[in-house]
Amino acid sequence: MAIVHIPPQMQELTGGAAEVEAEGGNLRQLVAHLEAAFPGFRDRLTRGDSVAPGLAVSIDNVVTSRGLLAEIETDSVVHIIPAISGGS
Amino acid sequence: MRDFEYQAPSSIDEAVALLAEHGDRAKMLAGGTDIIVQLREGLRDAGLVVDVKKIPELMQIAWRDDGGLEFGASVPCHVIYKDEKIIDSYPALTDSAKIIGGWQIQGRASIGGNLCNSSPAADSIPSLIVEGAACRIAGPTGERTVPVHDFCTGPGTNCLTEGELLISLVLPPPAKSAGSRYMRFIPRNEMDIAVVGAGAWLRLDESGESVEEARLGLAAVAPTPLSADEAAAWLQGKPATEESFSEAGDMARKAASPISDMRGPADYRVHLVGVLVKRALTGAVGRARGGDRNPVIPVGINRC
Amino acid sequence: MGRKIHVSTTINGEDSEFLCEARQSLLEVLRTSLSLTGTKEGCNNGNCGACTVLMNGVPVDSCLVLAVETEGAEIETVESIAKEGHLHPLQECFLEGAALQCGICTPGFLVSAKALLDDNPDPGEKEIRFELSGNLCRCTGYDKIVRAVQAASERMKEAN
Amino acid sequence: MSDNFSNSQIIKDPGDNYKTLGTRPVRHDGVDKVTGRAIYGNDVQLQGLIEGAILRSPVAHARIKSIDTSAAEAFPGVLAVATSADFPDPKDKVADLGEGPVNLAHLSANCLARDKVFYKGQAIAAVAARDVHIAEEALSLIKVEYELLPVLTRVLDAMKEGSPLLHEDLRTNEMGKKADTPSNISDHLHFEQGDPDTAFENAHLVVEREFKTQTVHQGYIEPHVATAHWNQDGHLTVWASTQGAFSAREQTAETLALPVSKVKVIPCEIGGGFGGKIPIYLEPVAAVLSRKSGRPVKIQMTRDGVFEGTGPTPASFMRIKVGVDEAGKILAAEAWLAYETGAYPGGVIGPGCMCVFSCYDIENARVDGFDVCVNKPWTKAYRAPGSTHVAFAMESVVDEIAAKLEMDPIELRLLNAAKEGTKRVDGPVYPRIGLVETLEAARDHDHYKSPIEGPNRGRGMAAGFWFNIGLKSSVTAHVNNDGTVTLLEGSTDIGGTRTSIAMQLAETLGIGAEDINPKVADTDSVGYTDITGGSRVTFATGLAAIEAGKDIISQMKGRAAMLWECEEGEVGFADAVFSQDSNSITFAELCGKLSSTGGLITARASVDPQGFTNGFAVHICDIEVDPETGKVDILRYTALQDAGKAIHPSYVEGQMQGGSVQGIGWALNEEYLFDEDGRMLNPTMLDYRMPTALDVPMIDTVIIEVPNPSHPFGVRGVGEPPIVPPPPAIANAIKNATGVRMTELPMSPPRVFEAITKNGGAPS
Repeated sequence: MAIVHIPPQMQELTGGAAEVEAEGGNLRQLVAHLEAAFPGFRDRLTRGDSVAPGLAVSIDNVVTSRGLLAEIETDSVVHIIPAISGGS
Repeated sequence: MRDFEYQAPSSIDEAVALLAEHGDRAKMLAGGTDIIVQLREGLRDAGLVVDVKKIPELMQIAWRDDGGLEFGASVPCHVIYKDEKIIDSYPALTDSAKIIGGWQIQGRASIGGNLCNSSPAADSIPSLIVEGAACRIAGPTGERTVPVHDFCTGPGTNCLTEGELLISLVLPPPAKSAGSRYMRFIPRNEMDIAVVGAGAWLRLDESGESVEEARLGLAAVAPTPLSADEAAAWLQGKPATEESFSEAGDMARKAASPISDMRGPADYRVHLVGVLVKRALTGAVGRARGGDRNPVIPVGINRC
Repeated sequence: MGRKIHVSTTINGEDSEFLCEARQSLLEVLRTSLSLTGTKEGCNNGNCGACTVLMNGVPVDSCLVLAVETEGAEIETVESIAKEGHLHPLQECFLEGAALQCGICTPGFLVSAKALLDDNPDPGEKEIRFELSGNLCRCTGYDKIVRAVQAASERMKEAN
Repeated sequence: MSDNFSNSQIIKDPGDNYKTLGTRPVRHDGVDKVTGRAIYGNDVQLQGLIEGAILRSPVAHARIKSIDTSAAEAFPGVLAVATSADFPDPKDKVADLGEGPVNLAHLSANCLARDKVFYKGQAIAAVAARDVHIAEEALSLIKVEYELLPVLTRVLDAMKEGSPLLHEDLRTNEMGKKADTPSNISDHLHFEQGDPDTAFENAHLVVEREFKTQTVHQGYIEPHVATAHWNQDGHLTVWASTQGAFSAREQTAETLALPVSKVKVIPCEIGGGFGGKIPIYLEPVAAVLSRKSGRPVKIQMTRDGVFEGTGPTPASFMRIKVGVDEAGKILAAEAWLAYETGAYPGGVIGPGCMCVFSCYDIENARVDGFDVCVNKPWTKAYRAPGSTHVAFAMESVVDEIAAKLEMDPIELRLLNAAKEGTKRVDGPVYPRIGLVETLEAARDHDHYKSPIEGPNRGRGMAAGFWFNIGLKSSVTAHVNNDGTVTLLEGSTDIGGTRTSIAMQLAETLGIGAEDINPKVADTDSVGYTDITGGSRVTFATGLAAIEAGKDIISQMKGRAAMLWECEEGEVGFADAVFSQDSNSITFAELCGKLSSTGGLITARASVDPQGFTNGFAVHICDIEVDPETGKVDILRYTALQDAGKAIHPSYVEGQMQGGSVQGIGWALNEEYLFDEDGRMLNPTMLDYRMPTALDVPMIDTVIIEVPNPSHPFGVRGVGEPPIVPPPPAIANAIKNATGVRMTELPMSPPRVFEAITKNGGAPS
């Protein structure tokens, strides 16, 4: 089971839990699993078939650009964070 | 910017005639570093631009029989500050000429143009005031002479009437054991408009220890650059020391009536008057005692 | 539409004639009428030095010169700094010293620096910084530009 | 050579034995840039080219009741006039356009206002004419009727209950959840870990301070410029000065509701960006003017247009609270951050929240961040967007704690420094990073060890952080029969990246950098490549070049196998020589045999690296304060950074020096000054005071090569971290020089003098 860290502003969805376990070979399956456990989760995290604008997902401390197709290992650690804008 | 006619008269009479004919639709062009910006930004409007740089008198530098200097209103700053004799005779003037904009501005901008633009913050005007300069003005009714401290009448306005033209600036012969210095305060070290500017000129007695005569000029603290006569008069006979200079600075503050704007709050400007007058006097006395008269690179503490 | 004025001048050593309106700046005419686009526009206001050219040997902001004023004048632009296919020591040192990043301010710096070294072959760091203060650079922090000018001055002294 | 041209020290990684990497070749585009031949956006000349100009709002907040362009259209020499009516209705679509999600309605209205203006200087209409003077005269004939609305210019005012609203429909976004009632607060972020409240109670010392910063601009010297030609066949070509040709293509296509295939963006040389040339402003306007006039149209912004009409970086209000134990270990930290996003939502509060504590290992932390709409330009990225603000606040508080504990500020930071395994307040855990090494290098540096003497002088130091994003990059490489390689890359080159990318291909192939001929290609000529930003180009586009190099090697092994009638697998490659048993042939020699063995070779690579690393900068500065004027003089400055492998050290140093001086400008004098009606008072390079050469000393650099594990050569992004430490480093130096703690940027002479005076400081 992958460990998903829930940011405080989303913990209302998980009944206050800051960390939940979920299954899925990729992010889409993981979200489906979370949606089943915590209705409303998909609407918050995704828009259509991609991660919602302004949000980003870090899998094992690497921010993915693969959206919902990003692969997830059984022991992966997943964080939901804000998207970063560029510069330089 | 709106288009305009361009004329480059080759004589004073021709220029005066053009200016008289077109009135305030005519704008004079010397170095152009103010007027072109103002036309482009729509701050001024011109039907005719009169380029006065083809008039010989406005481009000349001439030493007079009395040892004084007369230089044309359109002589660019870099010519002024590259002239060893002018540096030696009127160091406050060359201080100013060396810091008006960057080199590219100094290659075009003239002291006369800086005066005619009549900005309260003009860097050359306090120096012209303390060097005792007078303006030679030509007009439809002939020539007249006006002391620089009476030239400006308000922000961007001066005593030139319709058809009149500034020909040259006349400086008295340099006095023995005298020195002068111009300093301005700006947040950067270059390319900036004076928050406060201060020019100081003084002459020492034989002992070289006390002030026989002094003149002080200020910029950016009133609607026009001004001469701080009370403080200057007070210095007469005083020992040429830091104490006297800082007291003179305090007195000079009374002459200041600045506004608060984006370049600095009024009370800060009043404070700076004291600081700069003290520092300018200190620089002037150093030169009166034979110190280096070359323009100082305005960087580091006490350099501005 | 403004009236066109005929101007004869010398640009980079060659006689040059053009027609311009009185309101057109030297910068605009160099870039549009004469296709000398090496001279850059940064502020069109005399505050950045990107448009620096030599007018009768003196550096000026070409955005603050009316083209009509150049009648009979000699103008030199960045395009004239390299001679007979050889880079000027300043150009070499700017390249070797990585004294440019985006490069938009570089023509102005090169023209000002050339005027400086022609005027004073051995300037100190303070003089270089002072005389180049009319040229803004936002990329380099000036360090490598000042060093490139110092290195060029060394090279030119060795050559002479 | 480097000795003549920099005072730089490089602390190498032990495993480093590269041939080309770490050398300092002359950049490939260099000669064109010192002779004036390089073609920048405004240098584009086309048959029939006409010029455009933009009408900007004279007021900061108003409803547009009507726009009458008839007089302008009738003006002799005018060929077209455009308003937002010429744009398709953007709806409320949100698209990811290179710098994160952008609401197309906002993007479109920021190019030409629709219904309302939200800031002074917002574009309202445009004219194309025979020349720019005619276009500008025609602008003055356009009549616009405004219904004035209340103006909000301060972030805290705009956050107040019942404050007037900029956008009636704007509801605060709380990580995906929208609030029920409208507000000027577009986003609220909240991070928390551990138990800050209890930890503060147990703290030996707690310091809490408030800080303010003002709006500042990227200040690139080249104004925005765009040229567009809308061909009769429906294809749109745009010559752009942009940090991302593909991003500009997408933004332009979306704004005009065109398929991307109909839009070709040709990236010109770009005169500086620093984040400000990621968004588009002129491209779609020039496009509609071209469509209406049938002519190619060029628009260049005026300088005041650049200041008032493009995206600066936000003003901010920040509160920071840090608690430590007796030894100086940080037990708890709390941040409350409010950034002005300007006219529209979508500012840089996200990275602000992620960067505020990013230099430290803090178990108990809480961060609240707010992005707030005000009647100022729509803020955009500026070098390490959002990070400099919070570093000014946090590094000032950390410095104050060190002083109170009588600890050396570097030792205090070393005690608390983030390292591999540190969990960030926003969640993720750091991979291998180099903050500790950089702090140690600073501590051991001659500058830090040398005494600082004299009245009113002080030394300060501070650390700074920025991410290093990956994103997508593509290159195409053509092998020539003379042993050289032509490299087409999609990344626009702002500061010498052509060369740093070419050097990585050269290293891969074992040949010299001069044997690579790198070119920045247009959107029809190379694969998709994301923006030049996020300190990503040398990292990600470099990866693409390495991949293409590997492909070239394997294809050429095949050709060698043909020559030697052996299996491809038997062919080895090292130091630019292919070999098998007794056979060997150099890379160049084999290139000469390519056409006779199946033709010349092309290789290409498109990468989307998932690696995500971080850069840290530590700066030391000595200053002197003039106590009578409040003016600060920088005496000595040293910038240290964990740059990963420095591909071309001169350009790494250049990034560090340039970023430092931008940070010095931000610290000392740069700020937008507004009147009560939201009008900018200083939209010129005279009064917006960027440092001149005379305002700064030489910037010494130390590059610490802590390799990035997610890049084969260990490259890290270096562009952004250097702008972050200067404001706090200088504030800390001012404190040590005068005893005064500055809490507002810029630390301009009047502010510093006022603070000194309040402190009973210098005699006046």
